[in-house]
Amino acid sequence: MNTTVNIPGLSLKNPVMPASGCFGFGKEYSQFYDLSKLGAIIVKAATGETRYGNTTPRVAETSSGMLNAIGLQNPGVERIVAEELPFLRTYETSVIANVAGSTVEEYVKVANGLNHSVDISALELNISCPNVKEGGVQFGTDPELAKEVTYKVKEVSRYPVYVKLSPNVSDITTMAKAVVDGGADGLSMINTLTGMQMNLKQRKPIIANQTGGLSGPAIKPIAIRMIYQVRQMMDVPIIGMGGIVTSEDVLEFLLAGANAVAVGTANFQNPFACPEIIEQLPKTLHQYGFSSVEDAIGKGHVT
Amino acid sequence: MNTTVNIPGLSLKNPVMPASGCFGFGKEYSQFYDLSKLGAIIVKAATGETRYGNTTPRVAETSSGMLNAIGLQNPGVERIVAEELPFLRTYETSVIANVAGSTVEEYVKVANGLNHSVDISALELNISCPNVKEGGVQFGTDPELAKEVTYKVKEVSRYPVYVKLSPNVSDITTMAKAVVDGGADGLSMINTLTGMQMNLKQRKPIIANQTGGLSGPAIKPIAIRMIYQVRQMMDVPIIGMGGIVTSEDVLEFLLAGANAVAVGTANFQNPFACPEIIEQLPKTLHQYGFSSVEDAIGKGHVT
Amino acid sequence: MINKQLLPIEHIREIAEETFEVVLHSEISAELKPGQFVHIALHGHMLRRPVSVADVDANAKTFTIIFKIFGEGTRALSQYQQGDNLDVLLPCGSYYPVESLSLDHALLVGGGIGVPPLYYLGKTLQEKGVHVTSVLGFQSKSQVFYEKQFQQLGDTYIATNDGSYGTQGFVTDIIQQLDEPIDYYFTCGPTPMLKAVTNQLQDENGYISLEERMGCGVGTCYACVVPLRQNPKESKKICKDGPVFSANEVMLQ
Amino acid sequence: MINKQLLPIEHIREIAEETFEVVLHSEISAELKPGQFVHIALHGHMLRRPVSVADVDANAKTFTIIFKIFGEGTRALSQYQQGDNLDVLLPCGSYYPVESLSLDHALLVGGGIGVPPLYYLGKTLQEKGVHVTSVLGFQSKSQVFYEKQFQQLGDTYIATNDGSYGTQGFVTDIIQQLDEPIDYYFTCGPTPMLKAVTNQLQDENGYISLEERMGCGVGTCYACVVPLRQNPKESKKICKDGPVFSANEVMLQ
Ligand SMILES: Cc1cc2nc3c(=O)[nH]c(=O)nc-3n(C[C@H](O)[C@H](O)[C@H](O)COP(=O)(O)OP(=O)(O)OC[C@H]3O[C@@H](n4cnc5c(N)ncnc54)[C@H](O)[C@@H]3O)c2cc1C
Ligand SMILES: Cc1cc2nc3c(=O)[nH]c(=O)nc-3n(C[C@H](O)[C@H](O)[C@H](O)COP(=O)(O)OP(=O)(O)OC[C@H]3O[C@@H](n4cnc5c(N)ncnc54)[C@H](O)[C@@H]3O)c2cc1C
Ligand SMILES: Cc1cc2nc3c(=O)[nH]c(=O)nc-3n(C[C@H](O)[C@H](O)[C@H](O)COP(=O)(O)O)c2cc1C
Ligand SMILES: Cc1cc2nc3c(=O)[nH]c(=O)nc-3n(C[C@H](O)[C@H](O)[C@H](O)COP(=O)(O)O)c2cc1C
Ligand code: FES
Ligand code: FES
Repeated sequence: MNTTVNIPGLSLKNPVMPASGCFGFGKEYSQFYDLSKLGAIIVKAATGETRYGNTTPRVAETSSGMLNAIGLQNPGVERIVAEELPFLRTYETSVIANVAGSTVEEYVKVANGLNHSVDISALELNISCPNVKEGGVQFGTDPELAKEVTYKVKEVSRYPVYVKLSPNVSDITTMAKAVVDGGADGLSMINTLTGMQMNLKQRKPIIANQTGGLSGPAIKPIAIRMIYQVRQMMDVPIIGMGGIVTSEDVLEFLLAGANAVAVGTANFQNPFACPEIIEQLPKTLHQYGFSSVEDAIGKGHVT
Repeated sequence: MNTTVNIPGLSLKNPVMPASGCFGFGKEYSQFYDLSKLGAIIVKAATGETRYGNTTPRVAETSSGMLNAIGLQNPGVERIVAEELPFLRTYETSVIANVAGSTVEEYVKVANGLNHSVDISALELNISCPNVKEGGVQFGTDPELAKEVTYKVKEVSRYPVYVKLSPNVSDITTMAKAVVDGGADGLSMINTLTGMQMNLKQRKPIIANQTGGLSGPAIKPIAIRMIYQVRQMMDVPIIGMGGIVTSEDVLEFLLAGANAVAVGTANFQNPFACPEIIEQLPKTLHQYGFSSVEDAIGKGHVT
Repeated sequence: MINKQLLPIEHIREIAEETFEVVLHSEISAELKPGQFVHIALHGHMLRRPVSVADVDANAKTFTIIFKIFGEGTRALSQYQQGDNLDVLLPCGSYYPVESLSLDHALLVGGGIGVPPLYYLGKTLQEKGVHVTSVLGFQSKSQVFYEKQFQQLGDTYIATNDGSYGTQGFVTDIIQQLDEPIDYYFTCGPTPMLKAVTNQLQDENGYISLEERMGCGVGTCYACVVPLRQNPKESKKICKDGPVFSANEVMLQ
Repeated sequence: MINKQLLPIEHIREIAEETFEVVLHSEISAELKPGQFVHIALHGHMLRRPVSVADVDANAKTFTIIFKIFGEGTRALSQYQQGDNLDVLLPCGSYYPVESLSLDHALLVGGGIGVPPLYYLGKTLQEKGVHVTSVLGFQSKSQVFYEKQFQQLGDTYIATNDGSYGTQGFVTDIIQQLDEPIDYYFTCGPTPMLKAVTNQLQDENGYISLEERMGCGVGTCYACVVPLRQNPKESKKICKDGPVFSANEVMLQ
């Protein structure tokens, strides 16, 4: 079974990669399995400077999902390039860097910083992280801003840029169109939906930041819908994510129009989520009558 | 334990009511229990004329949720007033009529039609049903249109109007503000999130309408967040809904700022969902240190 | 009146490939009529699963369901064990109007998971003295179940798609070769089969039983509608007005 | 190295009000060190639950956890039975550096569900010949557990909030009255207790064990951070760098 996928900057042996923020920079999960099994790895967000992130509690459990408000804690792009990314060199897999910021300038700074790394193959532009007070979310819901930040990052980056869309919008196709107009090489969708959970005993939101991003199987139908809608409108490469747990879920994303997929929350439940999905995928594709991954992409569209 | 709640047009003995579309016009569930136990009943949507609705399959199951695309099937406002609503007269509970339409004129027509009914106490203006091709969803995502339809319905209706908001928007507070400006007596939130599920065998969306509305516990964190945000901004009466299954869920909605709540999908899993929640609620309130329902409303807000 | 009951599993066993027979104990088993279904809640699943009544033992106050593993829910159900309780709504839906029909010879036509309700129907007809002929279709030999039980009711013909058992082909191939006149036919199975059968037997009186994805299962949510043949703008609910309809009442899609 | 194992429950019993002791069999039980935790997956729950190692039997290749019902997950866990398997990540986190410390007298201070890890610590210390004094706090009599076991390790004092057993009040009330000098204290329990204890014993060397809501439990997600006392802009991860920290390393919030 041919499971390879080729999208800008990425020649993937299989379409499955851990999602940003759910795999750190790979070290911890490398004790469970050989990271070379992975199609690619999307590492934790990088910002211009070190960020401490939000106060705790930062996570909560919901029905078939979880909320998180980590707040982009990371050591900053410079240290990430110098201290974190080289570790992944030894693995035969592609690395995608996740770029975050509060201002267009910060995004550009991070993209510039990442130009110094030889360990990555593409950028994922996180314009949708809902957990940063200053600005973070506007980029993800305002098409003009989204287009601008995409354009500015494309201008400086030597890597293909996948823009990660926020699902917290009325019309995902407008956002998709805007960032493609801005020069995005591909899309990554979806990020988390903004949610909240109450602590009944303490009479306040569980998450210290009050709101958090909802991820996990709960949001899969929203991810599938949005990918379907965007794929219906245009032929841009899409890395799909949101609630993937099994190889059947991966096939569902492929049918909806994703070219590759990322697995986030499922890693927490099962550290072997990615390699297990990768192992199952050929069987699943075969079972449903597909001869390769490419063969399944977009095949769920009613014409 | 005092569980009464007073909001425009509704003096409720308890804050729990079945949600629109999940309880028909009450007949079927009346075989399970005495409907007089309910705080109120929100009946199925009424449109200007008979609607057949979408082709089947109309529902799908998701992780901790379901998708539906019924498509507003209903016998039309006239027959609802004449044939369906009188049945509920014998029960000591308030009835809220759900108003839907494809044009402002149709909403007004339905509201006018409902003026002829003596069996209802309030309207719920469904500007958010995502399953009707023509127009349905625009009202729910465009603040100007939402304000206009609210205003026009308020102009003709002799009943208080609760406007039911769609969660498929970037900023729920803008929508809330618009409809309150339009004269809404209260809000009802949230309706379903637009989602999709693939049929892997048939290589097409399970729901014939392709997309459907996501409901159930999966969406509760989004409902809680939106109610919290709106309550933070203004003091409008809110009927909260989205994933309620237990009396703890009800308390969570109250803390977030809902004055009353509706239970939808849970009725399908357990026909006794509403009376069981109503029975548990006083114990739950007591357990968490509240002396009445009113006492808990909005108490989850961090000041 | 529909009840919600917690019913102990008296017995569960695999009777064919991924096909399970479950006997449940309920005080109201005797009220269940042929063609009706029960609506089963499963831990971790939002929606209940509709499954037909396959048999009733009024004395023992038990009834039987037979299901095939189709997806996650039926897979979960197959892992329940004797003594476990199932949360069930019952009885649900309409039934074959056995009492009000006068007939001498009935033809039962079932396909796959459409076979179970026909067994209870056949038994009831037999008790009324009706002569029963059964034509049952399965995908292949490993899927065949209840052949012996149907043989107790009368002539029984099996078709398998792959020819690994009985006649190779479809139930319609067998029906074509039956020459005894029938008064009524009763059919349940996948929609393509129902279409073929109702077409083939369009000159006969018959009843069909339909399947559709359900929300409530009790008639409130309009998930399970089927358009009327006479007027496709009007519809019936499969969970409440059905699953049994007279053969010409509704449009098969 | 952290492993993911499916571990059979050898034994589960309620040892105090809503408090359960579970013995699990694992080939690597002997690798578990005092202070470490295991991360348990539960059906129908997205996130694993961290629970401390309360005891290890290296010969039998078993270890013990003790947990109190707090919410849905621990309630579900309490319903598991002997023979059921638990999906567990182990060993997780840091441990009390028993091997590298030289000490004669250790004070263990535990509150509620902070008590379990101290038992395994106490046993390990005792085996090293350390003199152990234990001060344990519970809400009320019905919640007290493992008193006898701790008594085997040395002097054991119990405080209950409501005075229904032992001393009425907090562990700090008891500590105040202890007059023997200690070399190290080890404390685990709710944050207010940790604050009070570390304050009271600020002139002593000590180790604390922290709790926080976790995502991954293995150090990737940054859910469980705690700021450093010296530089609150820097942080440690409780799941990986902790749960055990030296008393002055991190800021208690
Ligand atoms: C009136 C009626 C009687 C039935 N009697 C039997 C029977 O006796 N034996 C038997 O094996 N099966 C029977 N079925 C079909 C059975 O309900 C489905 O196989 C079952 O619901 C599939 O559930 P799942 O979780 O395994 O599949 P999934 O695909 O995981 O289910 C997802 C959702 O789709 C629904 N769904 C999927 N397929 C069907 C279907 N064919 N009909 C209705 N809902 C479906 C499920 O109920 C669930 O809500 C009957 C269906 C109906 C409507
Ligand atoms: C390192 C460590 C060791 C622990 N050791 C023990 C022990 O030995 N015995 C014991 O009874 N408890 C222990 N706890 C606490 C235990 O993890 C929680 O009581 C448990 O997670 C609550 O889960 P729940 O599903 O019952 O509650 P819910 O409130 O339903 O849980 C919802 C979510 O919040 C998390 N959560 C809630 N409370 C806590 C908490 N106090 N700490 C961490 N996560 C929490 C849950 O893990 C889950 O993700 C320990 C916690 C940590 C961090
Ligand atoms: C704990 C956590 C941290 C995350 N951090 C990031 C991040 O730093 N950058 C980013 O683009 N997305 C981040 N995400 C979003 C995920 O990459 C992913 O888009 C989302 O969780 C949906 O996928 P899932 O349902 O498989 O988790 C994070 C998600 C979680 C749960
Ligand atoms: C099958 C179904 C039909 C619905 N029909 C309507 C409707 O006619 N009008 C309306 O305003 N909302 C309708 N809804 C939305 C519900 O009233 C409710 O807002 C939503 O389902 C969230 O609540 P829940 O998670 O408790 O189901 C429907 C929901 C379902 C599941
Ligand atoms: S399933 Fe709800 S009306 Fe039939
Ligand atoms: S729980 Fe993920 S870093 Fe600690």
